[in-house]
Amino acid sequence: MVEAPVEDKRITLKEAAKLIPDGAHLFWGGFGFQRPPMAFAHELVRQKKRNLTIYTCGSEMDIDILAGAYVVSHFELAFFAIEGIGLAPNIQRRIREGAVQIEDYTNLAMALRFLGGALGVPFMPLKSMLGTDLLAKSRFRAKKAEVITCPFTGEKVVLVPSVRPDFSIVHVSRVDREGNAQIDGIKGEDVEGARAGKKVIVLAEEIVDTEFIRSQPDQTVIPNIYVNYVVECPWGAYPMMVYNYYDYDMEHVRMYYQQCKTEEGWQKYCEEYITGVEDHVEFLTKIGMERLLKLRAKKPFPY
Amino acid sequence: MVEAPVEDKRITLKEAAKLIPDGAHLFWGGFGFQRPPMAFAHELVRQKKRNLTIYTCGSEMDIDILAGAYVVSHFELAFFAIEGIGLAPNIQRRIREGAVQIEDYTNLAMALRFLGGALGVPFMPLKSMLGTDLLAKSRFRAKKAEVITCPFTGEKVVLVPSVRPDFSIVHVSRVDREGNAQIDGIKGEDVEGARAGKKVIVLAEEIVDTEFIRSQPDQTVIPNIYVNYVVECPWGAYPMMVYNYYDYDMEHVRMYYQQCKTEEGWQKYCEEYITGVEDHVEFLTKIGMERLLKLRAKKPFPY
Amino acid sequence: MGKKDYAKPGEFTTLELMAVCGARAIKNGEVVFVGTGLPMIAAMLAKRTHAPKAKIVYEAGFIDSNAIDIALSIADSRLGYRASAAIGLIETLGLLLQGGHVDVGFVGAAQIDEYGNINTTYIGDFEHPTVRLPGSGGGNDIVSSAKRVVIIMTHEKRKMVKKLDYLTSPGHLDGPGARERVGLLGSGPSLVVTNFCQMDFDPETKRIRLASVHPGVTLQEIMENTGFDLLIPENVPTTEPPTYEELAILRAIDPHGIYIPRPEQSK
Amino acid sequence: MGKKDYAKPGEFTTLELMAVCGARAIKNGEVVFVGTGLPMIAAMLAKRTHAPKAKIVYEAGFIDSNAIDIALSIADSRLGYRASAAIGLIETLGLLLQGGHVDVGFVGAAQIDEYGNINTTYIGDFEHPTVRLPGSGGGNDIVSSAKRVVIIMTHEKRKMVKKLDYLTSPGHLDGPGARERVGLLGSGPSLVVTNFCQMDFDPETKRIRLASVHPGVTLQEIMENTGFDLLIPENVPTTEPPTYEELAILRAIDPHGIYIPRPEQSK
Repeated sequence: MVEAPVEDKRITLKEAAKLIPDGAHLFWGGFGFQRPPMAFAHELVRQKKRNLTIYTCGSEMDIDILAGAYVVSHFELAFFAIEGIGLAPNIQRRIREGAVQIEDYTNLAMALRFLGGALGVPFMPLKSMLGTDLLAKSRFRAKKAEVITCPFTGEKVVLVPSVRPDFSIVHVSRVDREGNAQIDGIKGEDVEGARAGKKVIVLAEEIVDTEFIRSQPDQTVIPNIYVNYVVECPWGAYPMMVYNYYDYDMEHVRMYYQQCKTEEGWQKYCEEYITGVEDHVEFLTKIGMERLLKLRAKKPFPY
Repeated sequence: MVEAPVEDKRITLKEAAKLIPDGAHLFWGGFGFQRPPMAFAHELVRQKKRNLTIYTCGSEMDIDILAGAYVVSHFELAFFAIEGIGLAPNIQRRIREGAVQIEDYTNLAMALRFLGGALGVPFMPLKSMLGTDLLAKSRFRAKKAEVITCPFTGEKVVLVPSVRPDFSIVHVSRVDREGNAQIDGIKGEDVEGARAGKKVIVLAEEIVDTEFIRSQPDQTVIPNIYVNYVVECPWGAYPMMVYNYYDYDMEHVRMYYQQCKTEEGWQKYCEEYITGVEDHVEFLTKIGMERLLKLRAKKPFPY
Repeated sequence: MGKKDYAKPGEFTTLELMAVCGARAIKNGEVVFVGTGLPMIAAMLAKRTHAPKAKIVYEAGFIDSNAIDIALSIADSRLGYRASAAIGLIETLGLLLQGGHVDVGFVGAAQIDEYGNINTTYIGDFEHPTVRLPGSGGGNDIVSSAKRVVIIMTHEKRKMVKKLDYLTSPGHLDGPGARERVGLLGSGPSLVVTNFCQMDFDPETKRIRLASVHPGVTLQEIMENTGFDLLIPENVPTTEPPTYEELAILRAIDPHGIYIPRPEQSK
Repeated sequence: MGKKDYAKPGEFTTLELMAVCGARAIKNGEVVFVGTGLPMIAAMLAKRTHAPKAKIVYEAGFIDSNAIDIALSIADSRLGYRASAAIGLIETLGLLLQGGHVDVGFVGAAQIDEYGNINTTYIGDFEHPTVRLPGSGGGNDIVSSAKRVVIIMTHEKRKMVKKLDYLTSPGHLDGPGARERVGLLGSGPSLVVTNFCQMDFDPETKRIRLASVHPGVTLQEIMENTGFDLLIPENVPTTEPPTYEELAILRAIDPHGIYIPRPEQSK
């Protein structure tokens, strides 16, 4: 009798970013300040990726960095800003330059587009967007949405096109090396988004033994069948937050926002914290142990 | 400053069944042998409910009892049997008599119909049923499904009508008195079904303190906002199973199956175990402590 | 001090009054859909005063939140503390909101028109916008499907406009029956709270109507800062000021003045 | 004993051979969608022999199951033991199966026709059926969307019919191109395993074709028990018997003979 071997899907952050070709379409995980794949964004910048399209609901500093470094040319999303502070400075500038284009949906529309892609159907029904410019105006999609009359009730329903990006990038709490992932706290749109991608890269705060996962299968949020690659990436969302792991570093975020108001400031930030460091560990080293240790979540609080 | 009071939604099993008027439409929870609302079925029989319509994916002895006692006249479902043993004996007989009618869908179609109802949209898209009699033939629904051409891809997609039953009946692992419910193991179609009902009755193996629920909010499968009534109902799925709580009693199930092959046998079973006992506790007493204690799940196994 | 002891002019700030107005729009037991900022403070205030059974939902997935610390992001872990559930966007925006369970949703606006239609996407022309705003987020979803909608915003002529630069979230569109015609589920905006006044909607025309004027504000001021024709009824009451109790709780909710600077800070 | 030491006639039962045929239809690393009964046993056997990396999915929500006890229900808690995940029907039938992740699905049938179309709903006329069978369950979903489908059933003339009483799950419908025309995602049935033989599908006509005959079974027997015109190629091999290793593992999987009675039980 053959004992089932544990498939090892682990690769490094550098290797993971190398998988993404220029021009690829990505689902981008995390929501607001929660679990953005920040370290992955940094590595895409370091590797000088170009012309990516990103699908997400609402993202912040992570996608502002990707726009600033000319990594992303197209977004389909519902929201971007540096919440609680102001507008996303780099995206603003890149839009003015014509380097970035945005196709606007609502958060629910985007989440359903991921669910539709994950379910293998070409659209999902929705009761938002009706009567607005979100329905009337499109930026680069040939057909952004379609209103139909329900064959059962006669009511108007919006159909939004499903998304199956080339890659889904999600940052989770923990994962085993086979790719079974757990997410503490809110899931945002990551459950659907992780299932929508043709290939899936899971980054995690920690890698746990597969026996730990299998002792509580109802805690698995993304099962291994969907996952192609696993990357251990502690503090991978810094300076944003990971539920039960660490809080955001608002001092750093405010510094970023202030500095990125000018192109020169952004270039300086990028050089200092992203392109000027070798890798994620060197970035964390630059931030400093004292700062990171202070941010750790304090039980029973998840922050 | 006012401390938020904990709303108490607890009622008894008898009170819960009394809420269901004759002719009501119910989502019926549980899947296969897992967590069927068996005790609730018994109480509906005791209270002589009539002409109910039940929506479910696949159910077993629980709905066979409801059909046997003439409680249910219409089913919309995908599957019924006494799994591993044979066809559901009472439903067979009631169909032949013309007392029960069934509208057939697939398991995925039914689960999506609940999701559609829960999402507030009148239909959901599906890639099953195409090319078959499930699409071509209907029993009592004016419009059972509709095939449309996708406006984005041109492919054929089936639309199935959403369901919003009068009540959703689900049996869960544990719940607090406000109605925040946790389900161990598989959820079947209960997550969607519980959200589809206009009113929701949650039966649970045990009632836990709301502080326990609130210490781990990511474990809540059905939040209180959806729930109208809570019923503490230990061993409520017996002789079927509840993950992490107890195993099925196949001896009892086989006895049921053998006995119900004849109408007389069913009447005898019904009298002995359902109408002839005062309530759920008397039913359990009749089954006997020794038998129940043996069925308890043995860690690390969930059965 | 009693429950109905009202604070006097000078004892509260305009933002404090706005938060109190927001809180009072929430009834006990209601399901409230809010974002961060003033709406979050308003909902927390309501829950600690007249509406302890209100359930606060945040779109990231936090349901029936009982946060004790102020959150900076809609997905902030702070909102998970003693919540009933922490799930995701399809749960909150789809199953709860579009599913018909949300009584009142709070949104902000960069521009509104006289029917309560909202712009949070572009300032300027769509092809060559002056400013690209954050976009809909869940705003369009909330305004589409919540049973009632409260808009909280600052009162400026360039924000209260005759014609929006971009219609992000549907108010009453072009008037009575329009929402039903296009197929929307919720009944749209019911209240607008600004730094000058509260406004509701005329049931017949669905146009914005002055409902109460904040203490110390003149009609003149309101009209000068409104870019569309505001319906003004004959008798417009003064907005009920905060009570001392409300103020005390409000200041305890946001002790560091993150969203509502303390009177001494705002000087 | 070696891996390829085949058992001799009389040393294995027909059900054991059928389970082995099912197991061999699974390749290492594949995602396998099965129900209880013979398919479950077949998948467990595959996982313990040539396909240790196969992932077994049960529609109730158990994913990558590693059960050690035989389950009687598709939702049986036994299937949760050391699974990767335990979720629900939309996960398994929707996200995994319809989403395109399932390589091979196993189903049973009360009737099939020469294109592999399946009936599991009614025997007799739709208006006045003789027997009401369990219905589709997830069967139609599996046969609609799995990349390959294996049908396991007993070989009887009344079950291998020219015309189904009811078409529950779509085989190749009326022939080449039909599945694509109606919009189905999966490529339909690829193998039928019975107590007499294995059958596959002619790539040109999509009709059922004899692929191998079980040891000791005659062509005559098969033809007499088939109600439609079975394609019979010139050279039909004998089905490879179970190896001693396969038999030993099979008997360890179902030690009490719940689904596969032991040779001594079946006498």
